[in-house]
Amino acid sequence: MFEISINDNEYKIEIVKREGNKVTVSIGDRLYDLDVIEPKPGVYSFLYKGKSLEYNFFSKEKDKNQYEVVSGDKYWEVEIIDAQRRYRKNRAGDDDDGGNFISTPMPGQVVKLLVKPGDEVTAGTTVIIISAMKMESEYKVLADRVIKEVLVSEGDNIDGDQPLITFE
Amino acid sequence: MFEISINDNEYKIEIVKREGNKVTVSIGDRLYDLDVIEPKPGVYSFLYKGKSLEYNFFSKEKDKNQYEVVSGDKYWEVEIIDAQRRYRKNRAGDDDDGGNFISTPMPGQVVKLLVKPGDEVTAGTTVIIISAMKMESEYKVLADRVIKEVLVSEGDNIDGDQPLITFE
Amino acid sequence: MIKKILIANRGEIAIRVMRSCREMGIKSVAVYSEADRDSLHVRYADEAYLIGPAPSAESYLVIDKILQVAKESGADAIHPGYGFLSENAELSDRCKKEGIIFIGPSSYAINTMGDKITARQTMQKVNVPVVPGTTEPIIDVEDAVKVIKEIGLPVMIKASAGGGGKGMRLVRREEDIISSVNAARSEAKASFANDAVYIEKYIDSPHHIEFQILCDNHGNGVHLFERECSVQRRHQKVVEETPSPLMTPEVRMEMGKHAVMAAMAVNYSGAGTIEFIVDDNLNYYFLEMNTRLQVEHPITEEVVGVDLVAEQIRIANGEKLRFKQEDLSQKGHAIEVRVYAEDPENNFMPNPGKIKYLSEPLGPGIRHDGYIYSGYEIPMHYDPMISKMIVWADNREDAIKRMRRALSAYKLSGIKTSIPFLKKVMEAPDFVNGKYSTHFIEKNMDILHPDTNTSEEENDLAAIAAFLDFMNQQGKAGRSTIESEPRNYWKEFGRRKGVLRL
Amino acid sequence: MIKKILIANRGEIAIRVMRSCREMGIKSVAVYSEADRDSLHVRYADEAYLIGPAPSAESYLVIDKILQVAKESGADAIHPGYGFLSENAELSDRCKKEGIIFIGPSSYAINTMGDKITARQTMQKVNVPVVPGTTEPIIDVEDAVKVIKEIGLPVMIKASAGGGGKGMRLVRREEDIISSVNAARSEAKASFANDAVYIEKYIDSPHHIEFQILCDNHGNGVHLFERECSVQRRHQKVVEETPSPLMTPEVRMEMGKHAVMAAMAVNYSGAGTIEFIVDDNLNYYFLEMNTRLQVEHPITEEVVGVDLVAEQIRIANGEKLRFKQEDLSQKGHAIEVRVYAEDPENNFMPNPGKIKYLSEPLGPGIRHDGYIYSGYEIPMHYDPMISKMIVWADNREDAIKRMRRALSAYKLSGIKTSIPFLKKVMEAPDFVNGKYSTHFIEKNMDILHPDTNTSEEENDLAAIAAFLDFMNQQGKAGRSTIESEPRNYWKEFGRRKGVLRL
Repeated sequence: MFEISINDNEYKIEIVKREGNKVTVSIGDRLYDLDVIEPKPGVYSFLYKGKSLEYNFFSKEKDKNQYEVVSGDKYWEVEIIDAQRRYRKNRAGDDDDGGNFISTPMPGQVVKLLVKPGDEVTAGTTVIIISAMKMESEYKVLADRVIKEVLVSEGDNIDGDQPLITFE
Repeated sequence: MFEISINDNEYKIEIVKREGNKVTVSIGDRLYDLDVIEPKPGVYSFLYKGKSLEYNFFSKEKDKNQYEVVSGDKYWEVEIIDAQRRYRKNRAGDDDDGGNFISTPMPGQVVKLLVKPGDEVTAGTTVIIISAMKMESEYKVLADRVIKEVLVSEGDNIDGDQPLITFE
Repeated sequence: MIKKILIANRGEIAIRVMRSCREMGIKSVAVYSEADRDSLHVRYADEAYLIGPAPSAESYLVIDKILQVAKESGADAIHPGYGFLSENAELSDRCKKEGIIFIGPSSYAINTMGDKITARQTMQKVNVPVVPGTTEPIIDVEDAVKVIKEIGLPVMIKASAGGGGKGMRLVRREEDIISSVNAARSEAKASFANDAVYIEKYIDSPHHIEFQILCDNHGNGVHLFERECSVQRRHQKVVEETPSPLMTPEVRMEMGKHAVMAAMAVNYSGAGTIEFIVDDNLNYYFLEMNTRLQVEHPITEEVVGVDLVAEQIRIANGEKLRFKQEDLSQKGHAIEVRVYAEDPENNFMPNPGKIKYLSEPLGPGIRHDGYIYSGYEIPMHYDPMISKMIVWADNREDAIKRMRRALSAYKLSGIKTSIPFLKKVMEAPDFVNGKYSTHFIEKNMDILHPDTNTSEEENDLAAIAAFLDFMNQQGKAGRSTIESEPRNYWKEFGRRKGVLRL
Repeated sequence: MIKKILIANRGEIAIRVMRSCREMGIKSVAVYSEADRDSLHVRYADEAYLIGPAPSAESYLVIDKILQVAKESGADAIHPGYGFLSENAELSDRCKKEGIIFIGPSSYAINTMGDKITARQTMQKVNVPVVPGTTEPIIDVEDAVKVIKEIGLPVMIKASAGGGGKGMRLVRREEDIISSVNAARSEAKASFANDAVYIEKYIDSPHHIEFQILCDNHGNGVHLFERECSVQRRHQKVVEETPSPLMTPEVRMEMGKHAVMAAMAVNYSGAGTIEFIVDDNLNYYFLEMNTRLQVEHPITEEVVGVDLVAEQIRIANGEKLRFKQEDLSQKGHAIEVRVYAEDPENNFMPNPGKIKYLSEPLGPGIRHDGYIYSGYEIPMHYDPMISKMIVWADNREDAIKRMRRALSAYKLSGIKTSIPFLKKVMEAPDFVNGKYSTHFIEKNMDILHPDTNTSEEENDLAAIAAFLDFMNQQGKAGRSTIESEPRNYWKEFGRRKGVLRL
């Protein structure tokens, strides 16, 4: 049994029945009878009560449980919560407040490093400059920090969501 | 070592060297240094002596060794001859003159069967009618024949190159 | 006001109609057969309903099922596209009875124009020229000679009961008239036990030129100029263009007027096409009327700047035409080619199958009306046309060049198509010079085959490409990361070199 | 005669230029950096040469390397596209020295128009209106008041030495003139120790309207009418259209004449653009000249029916312009949107990555100039613009509807793009009514975010879609036949049901 989070609501979700491309799914206390095909990998075509609906995704490379779903002009953020994910979520409170490192939301290149391990920096100080697609962005610390590790060098290509600088 | 047949010529062919996307291939007594990428499965982009060339294929589902190669406005039929293929080729002369069954070059549907096993038919007799995409085609025997087996029924969907009716 | 339209069709034309619906804020309802669940028209529509098994006779042609879906979905109107039920008078009538708008003409117009004889009679009544000839069989030699002299040579003498070329005689010279009539009659008598003959004007080098018309329900009608459709194979149009390279402004104006008169003669409503047969001297004769949207309608849209489907819908809505004849003009030149899933090297045999890779031409002046996508398997139950490529340019010469560019940038693998053949048409001197009749393909067949005279280097490189792909395919089973990393196919291949004993 | 052109660029514009080359029978030579071996311009060209590492400064901007490839490949001419070296006077000069045709203007034109001050002076000399204001610093209050009265209110007073908004004063009312001048001067003195000020006409609700011009080497010049480019974000154009909803025929004619005069003043050769700033009352002032092809050139091509790249090449070839001003006219309406790989929800951060799935809009009135393909990984080294969607329709209202249809049919996954944002622009009342200035995006920011008020049913279905894909992905490793059978993903999924404990 899985749970799913959409627009900040969490529901239990389950495939109840499947025959060919006819699928019945329960979500929360609601039941949906659908005709589903996947004409291309990652593209889903639903027929539901006569309506023809098509879904595309932007899933993060790094996190297979998180989906950004697009259909027509509409947009949703969805997270699938399996056992592993629930375990990690429960643990998260203990040792990770989400603010003990600097990362970027997208891939890019390190232009300039402004700190080294051991430096004490005050809130708002720029610690690293990243360039992506002709645009440079400065990344600042949100609170007074002591730099622990600098995990990249100037000129490095980086992925999105990769820790770059960690704090004590 | 493989051999390759193109425009009725046969050559030995071999990948001599490869580093990244730089490839050296020998064909017959000629050597080619190429820069090769496959931007999509089944699409090959070559850079050769500055020229940018792109190749697409129509390979038959049934025969992985046979290629129809298209580049720009040009077109070639190519066959790759490996050990298995050579063995089959050598055997072919014994029990298969290529004319002991009727097949179609494309998928379709059996509209009408005009013979049954044991029938004796004269050269030019239509034995089966196949429909594909709104067009019906009559298939005739090329010589006087005795029908051995009829492998399909009216209304059957058939693949291309599938034996439909065999002769004694 | 029409708010929801059921499109009783599939393939490119269903999507074409839905595109205009979407722009007009009208909901579209698709119907589909069991072979079409993954066809693009189902995915493109706002709603979609299954109407039966793959064969058209059990799905797309069943009026009851289509009307049932229209009622179930609350559609106000039905657009029939072309083919299937598009010229079916019963559908027009049944719609009227059920209070659903049929986007097309009345059953009267469909029936009158659908029958060759009533169409011809109707045209004669309003003085639209028809191919000169006899409408009653002739059994007397004297009468035959008289008629032939009236019509003027050359003529074709045809057995009344005839068919298959039997009892047919082409007469070009006056001194052959009597002997030919006699020969035709005795051959007819021997073959069909009936020596009556018809006589018809023979057109040596015929051109097929048609006029697009639009008529509203308020007595207004306009034409949107001509389309030249003489490039045909087995009476199937293959390439169309507008303006016709043959046309003069005077003849165009005159033919256009006749086209509107022809439509008015049957109180036509909506979009229709008047087909003419035209000789080298621009003598033209009514051939038939198509009481529906044509496959080749986009070239008119490109050159006249009108969305014909949107106008069909507005007319069906009871609106008046938004333009008068003097508001319309032709700008530039447009060409359409029909791309079929067929093998030009194998007698144009249909060639259905799965599209493996698809890359469509883009950029200036190119319009592509199609319905396939990579991964789609073309069903074998329907028409093998997979798309229409339309180009526009400022003039005919540039349009031909643009079409060549479009065709060479249209790449797909998995199935064979008529693209190589169409490329050759764009290079054939008769086409390039605009000097062609309906005999064009027949006449040029030997230069319409793809090139085979390639150099040793070209051959070697093609062989290498196939060989590299073969080696790649061989190693496929061993690779696990490929699926999500298509670009690394080749890199992977390199890493596996040792394994494959290369 | 030019037979082979090196295109010193990448991305959509390189392909755009190559398309015209192909139509004209001219060979194209691509150059590429190490990051671009699999970029489409390399695959599309007839020849391709590596010119260095990924950073532009080491590849696309290195004149020596580009000239070397031109010589090695035997190219007659170099087309610089836009960006990169397109307004580099040195390249123009070096080409001349090496006997290679530079498809663009002389270094004199580039330099004169490239410098704001010499450009302004040149325009004043030929009586092309410039934004009224002082060119010399003013240190006397009396002089300031006199100048302000000449220019007319409102004006902006700016510190000569200023920057960052310090020492700036907007004056709207006559009674505020003296106090504002004094305030600006004392603030300037305090901040920069210099109380000299400039005075410039202030334009309240500015419109960015530009004119396309073409000049040959024989003294002939024409304009191809205007483009409205006021939809801007951080001075970057986002949406362009033509005709401008603001324009009148009289002002258009006058501005067009001034645009041609501006180009003639520097003996311009080729295609160029005169940018004007225009107020709500259609007072217009020269802003700058872009001495190259613009990103937004296609909307002019659609409405005027001219291939601008082909004309650039013909001019570079020494040919005379093929048309006079009176031969040119505007037909219908065209809109272009620029699609960026960026995340509109995250402050328009660039969002490079790999395109997983791509489905491009087709059908009537849509032109798509792009360079991505499914499987392509957008490099992070270059501009994040991935394509330009251009629509044409008979009128503005229909063009907007068509653009909405195009945007909703343009589907790609793997990267985030500005498509949802652009859809919202097409729905914003200020845009739909044609009442917008360069403040449009700022002013409408809160209605330009994608919809989030969705129904429970819509949410549930979206959640189910994600869930089904997740279950599919989970089982991926176990499947072996999928690669060649993409359509069976889902069928496979069904068969594996038991295994996955569904």
